[in-house]
Amino acid sequence: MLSLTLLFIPLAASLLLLFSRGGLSRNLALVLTLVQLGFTAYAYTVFNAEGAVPFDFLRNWSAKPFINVHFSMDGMSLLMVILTNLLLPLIVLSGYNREIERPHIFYSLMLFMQFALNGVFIAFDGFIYYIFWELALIPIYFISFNWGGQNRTQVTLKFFIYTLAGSLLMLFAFLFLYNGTPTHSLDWAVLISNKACACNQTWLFWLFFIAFAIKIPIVPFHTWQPDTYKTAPTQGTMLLSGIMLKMGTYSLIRWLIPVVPEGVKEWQYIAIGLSVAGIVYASIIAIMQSDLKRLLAYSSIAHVGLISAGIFAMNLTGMQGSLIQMFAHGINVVGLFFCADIIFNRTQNPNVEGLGGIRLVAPKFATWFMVIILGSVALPLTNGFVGEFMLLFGVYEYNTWLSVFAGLTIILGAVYMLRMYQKVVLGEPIMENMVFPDLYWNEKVVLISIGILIFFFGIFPNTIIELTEPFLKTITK
Amino acid sequence: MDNFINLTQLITPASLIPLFPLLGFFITALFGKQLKHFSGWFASAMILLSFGLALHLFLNLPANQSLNFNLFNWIKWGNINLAFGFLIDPLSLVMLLVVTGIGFLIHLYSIGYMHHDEGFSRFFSYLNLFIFFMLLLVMGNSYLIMFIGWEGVGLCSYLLIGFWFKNDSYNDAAKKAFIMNRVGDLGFLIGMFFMLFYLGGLDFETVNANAINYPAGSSLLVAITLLLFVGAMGKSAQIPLYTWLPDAMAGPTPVSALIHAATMVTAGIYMIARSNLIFALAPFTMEVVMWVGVITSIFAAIIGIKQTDIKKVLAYSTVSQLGLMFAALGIGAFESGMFHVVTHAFFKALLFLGAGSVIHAMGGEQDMRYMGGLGKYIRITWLTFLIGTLAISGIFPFAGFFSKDEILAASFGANKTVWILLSISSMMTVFYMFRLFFLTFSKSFRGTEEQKHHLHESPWTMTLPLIVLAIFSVGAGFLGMPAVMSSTHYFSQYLAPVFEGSKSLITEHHHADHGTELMLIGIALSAAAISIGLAWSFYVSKNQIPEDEPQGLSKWVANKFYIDELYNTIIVKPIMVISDILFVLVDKLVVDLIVMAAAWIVGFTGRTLRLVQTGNTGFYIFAMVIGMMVLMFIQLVY
Amino acid sequence: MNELVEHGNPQNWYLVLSTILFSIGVMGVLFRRNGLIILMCVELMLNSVNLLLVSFSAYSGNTEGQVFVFFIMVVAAAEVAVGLALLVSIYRNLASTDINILSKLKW
Amino acid sequence: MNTIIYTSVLGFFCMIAEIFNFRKLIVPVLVLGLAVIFGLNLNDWNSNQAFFNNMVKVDNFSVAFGGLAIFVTLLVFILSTDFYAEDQNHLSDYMSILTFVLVGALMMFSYANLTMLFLGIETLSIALYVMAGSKRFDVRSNEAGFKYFLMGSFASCFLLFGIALIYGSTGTFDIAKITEYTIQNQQNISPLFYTGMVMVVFAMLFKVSAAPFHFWAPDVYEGSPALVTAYMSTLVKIAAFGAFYKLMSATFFYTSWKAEIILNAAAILTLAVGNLMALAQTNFKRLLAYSGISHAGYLMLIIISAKNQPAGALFYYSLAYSLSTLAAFAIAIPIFKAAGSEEISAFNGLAKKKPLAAAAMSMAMLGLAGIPPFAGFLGKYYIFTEALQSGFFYTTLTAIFASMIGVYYYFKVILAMYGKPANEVEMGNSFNYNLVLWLCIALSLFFGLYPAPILNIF
Repeated sequence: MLSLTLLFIPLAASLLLLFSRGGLSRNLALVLTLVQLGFTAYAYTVFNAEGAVPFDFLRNWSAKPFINVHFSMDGMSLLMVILTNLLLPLIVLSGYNREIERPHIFYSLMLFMQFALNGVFIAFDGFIYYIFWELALIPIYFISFNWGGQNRTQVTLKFFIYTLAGSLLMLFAFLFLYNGTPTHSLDWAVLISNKACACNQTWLFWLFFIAFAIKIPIVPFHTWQPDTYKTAPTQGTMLLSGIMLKMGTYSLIRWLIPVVPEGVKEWQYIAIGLSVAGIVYASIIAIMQSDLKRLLAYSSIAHVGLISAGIFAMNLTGMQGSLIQMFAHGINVVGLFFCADIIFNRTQNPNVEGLGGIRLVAPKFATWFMVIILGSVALPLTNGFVGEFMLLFGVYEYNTWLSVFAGLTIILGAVYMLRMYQKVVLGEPIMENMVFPDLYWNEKVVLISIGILIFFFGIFPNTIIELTEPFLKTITK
Repeated sequence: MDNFINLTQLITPASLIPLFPLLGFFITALFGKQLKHFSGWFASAMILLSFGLALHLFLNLPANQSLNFNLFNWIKWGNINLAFGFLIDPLSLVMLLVVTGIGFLIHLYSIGYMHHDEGFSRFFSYLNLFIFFMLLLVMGNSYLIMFIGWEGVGLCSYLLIGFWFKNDSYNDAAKKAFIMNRVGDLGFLIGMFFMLFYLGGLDFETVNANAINYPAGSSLLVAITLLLFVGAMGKSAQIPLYTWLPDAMAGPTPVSALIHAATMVTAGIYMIARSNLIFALAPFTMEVVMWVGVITSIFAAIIGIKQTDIKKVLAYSTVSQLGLMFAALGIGAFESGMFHVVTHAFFKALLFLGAGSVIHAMGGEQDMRYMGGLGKYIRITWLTFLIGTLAISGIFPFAGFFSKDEILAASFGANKTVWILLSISSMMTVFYMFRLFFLTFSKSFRGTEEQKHHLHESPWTMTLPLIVLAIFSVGAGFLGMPAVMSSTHYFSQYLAPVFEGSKSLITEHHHADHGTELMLIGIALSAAAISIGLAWSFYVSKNQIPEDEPQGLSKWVANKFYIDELYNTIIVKPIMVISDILFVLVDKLVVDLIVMAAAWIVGFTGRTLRLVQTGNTGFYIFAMVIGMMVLMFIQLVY
Repeated sequence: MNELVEHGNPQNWYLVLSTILFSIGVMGVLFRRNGLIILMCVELMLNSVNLLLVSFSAYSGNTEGQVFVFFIMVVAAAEVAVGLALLVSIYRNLASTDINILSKLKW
Repeated sequence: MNTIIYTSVLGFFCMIAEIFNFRKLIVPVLVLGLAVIFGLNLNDWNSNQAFFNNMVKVDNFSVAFGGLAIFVTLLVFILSTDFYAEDQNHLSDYMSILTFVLVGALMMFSYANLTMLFLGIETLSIALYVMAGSKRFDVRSNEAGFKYFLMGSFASCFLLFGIALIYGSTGTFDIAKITEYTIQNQQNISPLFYTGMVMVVFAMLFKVSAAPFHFWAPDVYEGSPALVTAYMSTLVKIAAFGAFYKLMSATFFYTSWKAEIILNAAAILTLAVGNLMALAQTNFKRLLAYSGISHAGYLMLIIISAKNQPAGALFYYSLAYSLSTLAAFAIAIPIFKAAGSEEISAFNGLAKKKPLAAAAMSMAMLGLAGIPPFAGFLGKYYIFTEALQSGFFYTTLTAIFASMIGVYYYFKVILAMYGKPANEVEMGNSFNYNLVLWLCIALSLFFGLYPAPILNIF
């Protein structure tokens, strides 16, 4: 029942918010996400004490087609749930001094998104998982579409249809699996114990892979992403980049690799090759980007490319690293987009080239921005380092040269991040009459929390590893 | 490890050493505004505390023993455990003392130097952070902890070079430093992967224990050591990754003294000395290290001759000296390399601080062409600077003499060509250092009246460190006197346990007999004397002043052989162009176009297909009949 | 065709005849453009079916087919009534019974 | 059986009501009457009776689909009060004819004899021809009616010819006996039988608007009065598929004829045509017509896997589809009236004026697009599992791709509501429309989340 509570709180919160108005909505949203965070913390203690058993929920939903509602939680699920519920209050808080039209709907959609994301991470039946996967798409679409910037109609539609196309392929893969299991079940445990025959695994691999590759996104399935990140309102971008793309990487580990092991092994080299190529490709593009949010979007592609490369290395190191990095990237990218939002909000200038001199007027902001950038360029003792170290080592275990190539990310990452930081924050102001008040209280709270998280998980990554290792060991055997 | 009671008692003070600077960083960063100028004193005190603890360790750690302990498990997965731990042994103790000692002096100096800067507290917080990372670097008991410090000092270097962030060229220099270091770091990182994969761990103990199972010269060890050396090249500014260091002089002068002369840039030498065993097992790498060192040493010295910026000269001199140290390491004279690290730390810090004092007096002017005759106005600076110059020139009995002589002697035993090249490099060093000295302090003042009026000696916080460093620049050399002069080489003796493993692997050839040694000393000293004479004749007798626009070869030299421009053309520009091409042509045009084309084709089919629906009933019925006939055909014929 | 007939089952003659009638009806619907004539062609098709049913019924000695014919006749009558009514209203609005002018709804 | 009779009685009542000036009573009586009939219908659950010499057979299939048909009709009738508010003079005609459509549909669900199938189809069709052309002074309505009539009667002729040929080769109209015949003579079935089967299938494909026999649907849907379009796209589609399914599951797969190929080809073509042609539509009714064709394509997947007896999937999908479509019409009809246009642009900026209506419309569109948690998604899922289990890999894959395309045109409506600047259209609130709307949305959500009672109905 604990899993149901995890789902119930945000869902109820989302409905409740529909009946609130104005300033009340955001306060209510903050309180409710904090309640969910508190409950997640409680779940964490329960999990530590009693393991997954109290979270298991299994009921039959329909006999034909045979569908079970199965929620459960292992360390990896819990990690992602923690990430989701940890970031949500920060994301809500980050919008506190922004003018948001119809806030009650905005926050309601956001909490609905939280509900769906939690569902994705704790669903242990393919069908239920798929439902939540799709559910997560709808609120974010409306958030981006209704509160987005220019070109939102085309951009968000492309995003929606592109990702939905991927999901439908995944649906087909699930149908395929449903047919393939003698008991006609999509339960996770059944699927991993009942290996599909090798002839079908190629099909299954590609269906799943494309679905996840679009969501993650792995180059060349990424073209929806930069525009969407740019267009969506920042809170939406945070949700997208911080949590939603983790759905893809999470699913690689949860569904693709254990369910279709033969297929993955057969096509591993393409998957990992695309991922690694994507790292360098996106990093190089990011160097010359003049749009701040688009630059961050490409940097995000590079980072998740490394994550997926680590996953497809199919060894404990890579997967463990990917989980750490998912968590770290979730935190860092939210911070980065928030900084971009702070800048855009004050200057109305999305262009890297036209900014500068912010440090003069807003030293606190500049400092925290720097801290987040450090996390993002994987400086040791920040959360980004541990993940990247293990990921690169995981790739190294797969192939030495590939890891060297992937390792270019630490150079290129520094290049585009520092270039951006220099143009935006340092130097003399280029814009005339730039009014740039330093951080407001809510911004301070968000950025400092993120900063603390960055260092905490950089110094104590074992908290994550201890949580997830038992599960990863079972699938890397 | 032996676990004497007294050893475990040392764990706490050892762990505290890096914590003080960290505390200092937090306090000065968070409460800088409130502390105002007190933050400088506070930060210095923190370093002094660390220094005291380091001294405590130095005095209490029994000889031939080391203290190796883990604080907590940092990253632990599968059967790999990367612990966060420290190793205190003679090598790290030497570095600890140098870092905290010189670090403290430079903090003190900065209180005076940065007094009027609006970023006073910020400066000290960065400095403290730097010391923290530097301590991690030298104290770490594994390559990973060393790497933390390694990257951390890179960050501080970035922050401090770009300290005056309003100036974009400073920011460029800072960025360049960070990125070039990152290139080296990638090598380091991959090297660590090799070790982790093949040698079963990253802590020095495990690595060394497993490395000796491999035959000398095995490709694995060569690969590892080469990769580590790539890291060292970045951090210690060796060819081809040296161009960041001269640019790094954009930072405040104490930073140049501390980071870009005394401590951080020697991290590469420290790292190789630390890994002496695996390097000794890879002779090929040793050759590479040696030649890179030699070439860098000469190359940088040549460039140094034509520089006019006082700090740039010192910067190239640092690159050159680092090359010298690498050459020593490459020969296998690890102690000599380390010895030079220590003496170099003293006199180079001294020189930089002296230069800082000069710049302070000149009100920010750094170009030597507008100085001259300063000796009269700033006596302490003049004197200490002279001591530094003599020390770097290797004049007996200054510190540089002993360490440099040791390296030259070693190279003479190992490879005569190397010895000749290094000697030439030393000669050039002497020449440009005295060129610097004469241009700055001798003859008459060439600056503006305003500057002349402003000339004054620095406050005591600045001169005191100069004096202390000058004393060490004179005295430090006696720790390691050549065999001709003393039977005990204290320094080598102290470090001997560290290099025990590699000693047997390196062919012993640098202990030349006393006669040869005396001859070498003589050659070196007379070469130095000739250089001094040359410099005297050019810049004092003939009173030459470097022209603004040199011609011919000297134009190439003055422009640093256009290496920066070369890098710019073959690396930076192409990447920018590729970036644009990838974005505009590949991403937008090809990849996105495929997606959009798929959508467009679907849409186009839809738009075209709907025209079939003509609205004409006759056509509809006709189509139905055709469809019917197809069905019939399938059923009856197909 | 010959094969069918030569097997000696006279029923096949009826089959052929009603197929021909049906085809004529189909051709009429296909090629005529006047609404009324198309209606008549549809009637022709229906009646060919009637003929076929009656013949099958007679030869198999089963009356179901003949009953069915009554149903068809009833339905055909209803259909014609509706069709004519629609045609009348079209003629009122457009003053034509040519079905080619009915192309407002397309694409 | 009772259901058919009582419904016919209701129809007659409507006709007579006009004479006795009971006009005000018509709709209330119809609604109440249908509600009662709905209950009576459910009473026949598990009764399995045959009537009139096995002409009509009441089994669970007919009860379930009959119930669905009655329910859909009920909702349409609730909408009709407002729709015909200005046309009271012909109310009794319209209502009685619409009731007879339901009678035809009920016959199509419960036939056990090809005669009854024919009569059912004709009862339904002839009534619809009239309703399609019921706006007598609107040329488009006339055109729709006449086109529908022409093509419908043409297809009926083929149906009849096919039935005649089947009768000729088997000597009976009784479905059970035909099945028996095919099982007994598996090796030497007369070619006449096959020819007849193809003709019947052709007629059925026409009725369900499967490509390439779909041409009537867009024109007729667009030209007919909106309420009739709603009725056509829900009840008529269900009826046609119910009858088609019954026919296929009963007879066709016991013989070696090539139904699989034919129907697969038709399914793939229908999916492609329906979805692709919908992309460029600007008229909402026409869009829904193509959407109806594409849904016919999905439902064709059930027909091709009929040997697995997936009646549950058919029922669930029909229900889901009807609910979403009716919800869409319940919003669209008042907007059409207010805007005087049936283009998608009539919805422009609806979100600003009526956020609730826009949200409901979005849900309807998401339901049609088959996005969870609406019933449309589970319906699709069920259908796809059935089709895959029957081994139709590529057909299912086509259906998956078709769903991708489908999302785009359903989103056009959503984009118009949320993305475009508001138009001038002023629309009032109508209790009846809102009732139907929210009932449909609620049920769609309810059955999407709690499908067990419906899924396992058979």
